[in-house]
Amino acid sequence: MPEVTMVQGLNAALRHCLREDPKVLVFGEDVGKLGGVFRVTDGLQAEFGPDRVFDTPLAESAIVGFGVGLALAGWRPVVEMQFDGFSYPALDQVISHVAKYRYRSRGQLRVPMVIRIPFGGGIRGVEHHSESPEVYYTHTAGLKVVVPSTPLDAFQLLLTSVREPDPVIFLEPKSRYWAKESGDLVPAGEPLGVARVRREGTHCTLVSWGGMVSRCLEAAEAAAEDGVELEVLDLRSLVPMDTEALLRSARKTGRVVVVHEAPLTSGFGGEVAARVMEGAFDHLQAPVLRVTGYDTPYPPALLEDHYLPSVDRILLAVDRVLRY
Amino acid sequence: MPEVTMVQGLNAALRHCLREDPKVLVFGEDVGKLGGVFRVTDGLQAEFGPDRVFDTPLAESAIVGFGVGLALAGWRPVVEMQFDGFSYPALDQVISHVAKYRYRSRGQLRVPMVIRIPFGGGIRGVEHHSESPEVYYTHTAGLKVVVPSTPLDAFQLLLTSVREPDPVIFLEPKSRYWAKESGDLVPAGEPLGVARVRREGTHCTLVSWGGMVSRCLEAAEAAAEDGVELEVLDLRSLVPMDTEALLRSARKTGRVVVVHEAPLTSGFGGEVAARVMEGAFDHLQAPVLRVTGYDTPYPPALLEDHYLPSVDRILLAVDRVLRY
Amino acid sequence: MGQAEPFAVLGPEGEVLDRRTLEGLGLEAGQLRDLYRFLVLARRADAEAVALQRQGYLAVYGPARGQEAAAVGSAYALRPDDFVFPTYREIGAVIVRGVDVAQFLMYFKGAWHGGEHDVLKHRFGLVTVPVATHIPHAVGYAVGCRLEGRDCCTLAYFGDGATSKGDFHEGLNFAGVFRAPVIFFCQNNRWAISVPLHQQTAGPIWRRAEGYGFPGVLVDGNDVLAVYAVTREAAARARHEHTPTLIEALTYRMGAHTTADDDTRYRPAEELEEWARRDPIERFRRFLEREELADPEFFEAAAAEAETFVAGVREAVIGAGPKDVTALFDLVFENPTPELLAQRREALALAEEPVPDA
Amino acid sequence: MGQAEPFAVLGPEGEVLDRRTLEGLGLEAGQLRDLYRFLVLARRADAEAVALQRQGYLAVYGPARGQEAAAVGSAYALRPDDFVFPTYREIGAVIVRGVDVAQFLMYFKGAWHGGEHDVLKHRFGLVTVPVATHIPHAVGYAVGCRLEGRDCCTLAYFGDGATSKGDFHEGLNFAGVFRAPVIFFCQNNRWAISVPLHQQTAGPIWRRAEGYGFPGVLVDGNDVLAVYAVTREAAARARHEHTPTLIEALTYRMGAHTTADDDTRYRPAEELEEWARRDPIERFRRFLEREELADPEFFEAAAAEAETFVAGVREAVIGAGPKDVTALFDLVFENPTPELLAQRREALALAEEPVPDA
Ligand SMILES: Cc1ncc(C[n+]2csc(CCOP(=O)(O)OP(=O)(O)O)c2C)c(N)n1
Ligand SMILES: Cc1ncc(C[n+]2csc(CCOP(=O)(O)OP(=O)(O)O)c2C)c(N)n1
Ligand SMILES: [Mg+2]
Ligand SMILES: [Mg+2]
Repeated sequence: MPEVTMVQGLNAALRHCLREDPKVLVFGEDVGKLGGVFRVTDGLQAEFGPDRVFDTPLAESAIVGFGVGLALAGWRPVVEMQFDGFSYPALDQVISHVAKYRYRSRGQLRVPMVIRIPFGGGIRGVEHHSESPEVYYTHTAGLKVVVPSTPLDAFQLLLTSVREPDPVIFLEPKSRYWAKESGDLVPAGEPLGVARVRREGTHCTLVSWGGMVSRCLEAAEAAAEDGVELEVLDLRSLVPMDTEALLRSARKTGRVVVVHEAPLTSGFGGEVAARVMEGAFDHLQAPVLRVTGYDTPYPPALLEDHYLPSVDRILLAVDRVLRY
Repeated sequence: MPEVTMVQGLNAALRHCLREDPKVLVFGEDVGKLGGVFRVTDGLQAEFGPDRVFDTPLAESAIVGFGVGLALAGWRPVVEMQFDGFSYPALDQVISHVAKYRYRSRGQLRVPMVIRIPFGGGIRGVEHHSESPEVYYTHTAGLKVVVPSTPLDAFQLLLTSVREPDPVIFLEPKSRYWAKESGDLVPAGEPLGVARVRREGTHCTLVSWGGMVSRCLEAAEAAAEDGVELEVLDLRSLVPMDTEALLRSARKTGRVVVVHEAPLTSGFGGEVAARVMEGAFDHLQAPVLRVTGYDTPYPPALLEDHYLPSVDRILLAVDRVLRY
Repeated sequence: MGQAEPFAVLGPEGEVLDRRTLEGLGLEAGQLRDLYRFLVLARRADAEAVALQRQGYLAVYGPARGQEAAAVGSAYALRPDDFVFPTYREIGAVIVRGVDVAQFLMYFKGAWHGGEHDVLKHRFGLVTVPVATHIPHAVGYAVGCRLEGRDCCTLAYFGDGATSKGDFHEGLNFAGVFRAPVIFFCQNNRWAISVPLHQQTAGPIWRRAEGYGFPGVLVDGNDVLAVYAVTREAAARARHEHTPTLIEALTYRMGAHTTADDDTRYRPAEELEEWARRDPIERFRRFLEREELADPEFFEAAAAEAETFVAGVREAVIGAGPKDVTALFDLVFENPTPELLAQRREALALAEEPVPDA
Repeated sequence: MGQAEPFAVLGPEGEVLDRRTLEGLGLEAGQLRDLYRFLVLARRADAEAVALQRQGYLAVYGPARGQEAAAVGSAYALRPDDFVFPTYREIGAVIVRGVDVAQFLMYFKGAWHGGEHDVLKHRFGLVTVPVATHIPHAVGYAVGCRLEGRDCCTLAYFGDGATSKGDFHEGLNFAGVFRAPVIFFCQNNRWAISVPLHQQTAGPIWRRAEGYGFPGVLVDGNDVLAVYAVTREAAARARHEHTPTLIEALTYRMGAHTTADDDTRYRPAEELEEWARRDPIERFRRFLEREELADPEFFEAAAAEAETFVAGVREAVIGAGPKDVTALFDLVFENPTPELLAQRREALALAEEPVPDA
């Protein structure tokens, strides 16, 4: 089986969507001739022409707002925010319009738009290039929020997201852009809202998404050497969230640690913890713990290893819940 | 003792700050001659002149960005976002600059700015006038987030917020703007991050802030008739949060229900639930439940009573934790 | 590129300034009378909305009195297959587009966001309140139509205050770059709530178009024929040349910002008096009289028609109730999430209503 | 309001176009030679930064080659008590302001956000990457100075791409309304990463100033004297009349967008060749030679000075290490929250460092 990177998986998904649906448009800053700063849109303008794949002026609010207008006119915009840290100027359009249009028009109008955002740290990025903004979106009712962690998932989930009739925020973990996976890029009709157990275990569940899933797997690997079997659950989509799978694992292991890059306070880990408590309280042997970025701005690259959840920090939390 | 409304309390605080510190500036849309659409800045321009209290063009991003510049030049801007729903255009400036400036400049520069935002529903507002955006701020490291629930608290906490050397998001619950309280508007040096028990109880703790505190008190009143004693904790500031007070109450009652207007998913209730679990797990007799707005856009005024946590919904949750 | 004096067809007394311009409009007598009817309907419906608010049937309303010519003249220049993105102060355009006024007013009743009118039938968008946010939508919509090879155009209304917003600028710049068949119609009514024009901006609004590479036009917004003329030209440019136009229509907000506003706190009475003398309907009425295009019976009939019209609006507004609680949940997503479905069940149980299928 | 041809003092071969203009600048021979020294230092330091990145000592760097005259000429026109808000591509201004270059480069090393230079001493702000967001800051800062009665001005640098952003527009509009003593200095280097100017905007940038009620100026950005001249005028207008100015300096980005960019994917080689012939330093050198303001020894000395200079920069950049882990926590708030203090304890325990007091 061929090996693909996440960038290739995403590129293949976009190509597939542009082919299967003439209404799909891909645009954003530098996505045309350059093929995107991460090359996710590489070759698409050459294949589909500048009417369907094009560069925009440097203005994120208008990129999304223009996309809303195109969607209202029957198109399916797939737009790129160049980096997490530059997605914020579009928040007003996302919160006030993308998320609300179907509702406020009583279903007369739809905005089946995908907003792709390379996100997260761990790539030695300079300031504003390593942010984890998922909560701004998960808390905005009316949006779906999808976060793949592997190349094949990136392919399948982006495909589904573009086909989805509702707006989707699609968060691409930059630290996994060049990770490889073996498999064929064949559309499988993967639904949103299905978590995946990446590793089975019995002592404690690690819950994560995006770039931190592989970190959890590393931690599980390390723990296994000490005879501790960690289950690793990859949420894959935060809205909808596969609460059933989460609770199944929590009930099985009785111990849960959530891991994410974003700051602790009001991070999505709080939502996970609350749902575990609501649905599996009687099975919990210990409180759900959160291993996350600290409540500080994302630090300079030279210090990011102190900020991002490390294998050590994860194992420390596991240790705490196991000894509880 | 005189009775004051929250609007009067806020107005008095601003007046006090403008008097005590010549560096304080108050600006935003319609805050000058009109005195603000809620009259919070009534009479300030007349007293302090148009150099210190002034209207701006209609542009929230620039209001905050201009404020950042003034702060860097040594001023203390207190800016108003006219409504919750119109605070989103400023999110980029808030997230990328207000929250980060001290950090990124290694303390060379500070942005001791207060951003006042009338927030929340229950006033039969039309669309975009009833939003509860607190999580966008609590999750943004580098900000403090303050939410008074009574007129005297509004006075004291706004005073502290303006004096604070760090940036503060000050959320004013519109539904309590005209609520009255007896007391003197005398500066008391109230610190941030101190919760207050609004009613003592033993069976279960209701945790809330802003407009929902009075709803919780109503619920407690109703429960008391059935012999159920609810403790009502008003957080008053979400960042910093008075985790000690929260845990104290949780340990005492063993049962916690969090109540807020914002949507459930990723609402601040998740943070409260997670902290209670982390700090008082062994005392919990039941899972922490959340009674919140639904995961929908804020509804039209005629339906808002179905959306906002009602006394019935709160009591239902209390019932569930008591019977657990 | 337009002129520093606003373009006008009629003088202050309704006199024809330049007969060739008038004739160039190609409007027949019946159409001219229709314009008058629309102006009167707009004013009367506006007054009725204010009354309905005072009587508690609407939560709030933003009166458009004084601005009728700007809204009516511009909307009248469009084709049915053109698309309009409104704000909240264009009841004249609502009427010209044939939108059900009571349904439009459902926004102000708090019955449903954006109004309850049929957006696609009338090609008249939702009430948009976050100022200027719909400007990029109009640009995207216009480009969407162009990509489909349709020759329709898109018009966005907004106020003078909106020109201060980033979305105004970003939208206009996109329009220039993507050759959007779009008309940016600014109703400069000299106030944004309590902020007067000179505190809103230090420069001329219409002149900004040049910086985006397309024409800007200054027009007397209280002259319905002038507004019609410049909008029709802009529409032709949009359709045939894919060239956007920025129109600045000088008009005046005669009412308060909304029924919740007290404009006496900030607005000099003299200014109101001055603009009362420039009433757009009065001016157009004089024109019709001078030109003998309408007789007293016509004017009476127009007034009577307006009364009948608003009686229907009134009844429909008063009669309208809230939507079903299910709407809260069923309109969010096309594919609802399990989380939301669970919340729906909980809410409906509380509302003690039978739970219909989602 | 300026002119359609960019203002220039020197011709392409360094010839003086108009001697009166040159004399009007009031620059003495020593100052003219200083300008040359700064140009050379800027270019050499820029090349060194690229080399440091290639060798792994910087994470990334955005080369300013070709744009030296724009940055140096403008910065040279300011007073020490003026304040500069940079982006990331103004190493020429960094040098003129006396900012420690190695400390400035700490942004690109990922050592600390914004750079580690002394902001207040040099009145040179932090590296700002979110495009155009610093423009409203500059306006607020300028008004802050005006309110204090100081006669200093504030200058914000930004690129052609930045003019598409809402913050550019909102900032300029505020500047007009609040009479900010500010200079908006646009380095139009014809590219925003891979997006060429004509896809960025369909209109002339400098002309937009009129729409905000203040002057706009188009200047040859590769003519250091012309840039100096227009900036000095703008500074005087800011100081004495509280009038903002928008300067559009036409220049060209000779390097890739950053060291991470591959400009061969999108940029025609001919364009590069064409602009190589318009090199700003070469042009100014010819001027000095023609006018006999400098001899070969001077040019050699300037080159040697630059070598010594960058050797110091190089050493400092390579030697610089990360900040202490405590910085992660101690720089967030002046009054840290209990939550953060708890996290600090946890992190320091993990880092196995002794925990100093917060
Ligand atoms: C982004 C945003 N900020 C603030 C408001 C509150 N607000 C509603 S209308 C208005 C003034 C709008 O002025 P203008 O654009 O001139 O339109 P007009 O009301 O005069 O028709 C303001 C500030 C809003 N709706 N949206
Ligand atoms: C708001 C924002 N969006 C996107 C980016 C990514 N980005 C960095 S520089 C750049 C191009 C800037 O072009 P221009 O303003 O012309 O400045 P130049 O780089 O040419 O000096 C882009 C798109 C950013 N930094 N900020
Ligand atoms: Mg107006
Ligand atoms: Mg550029």
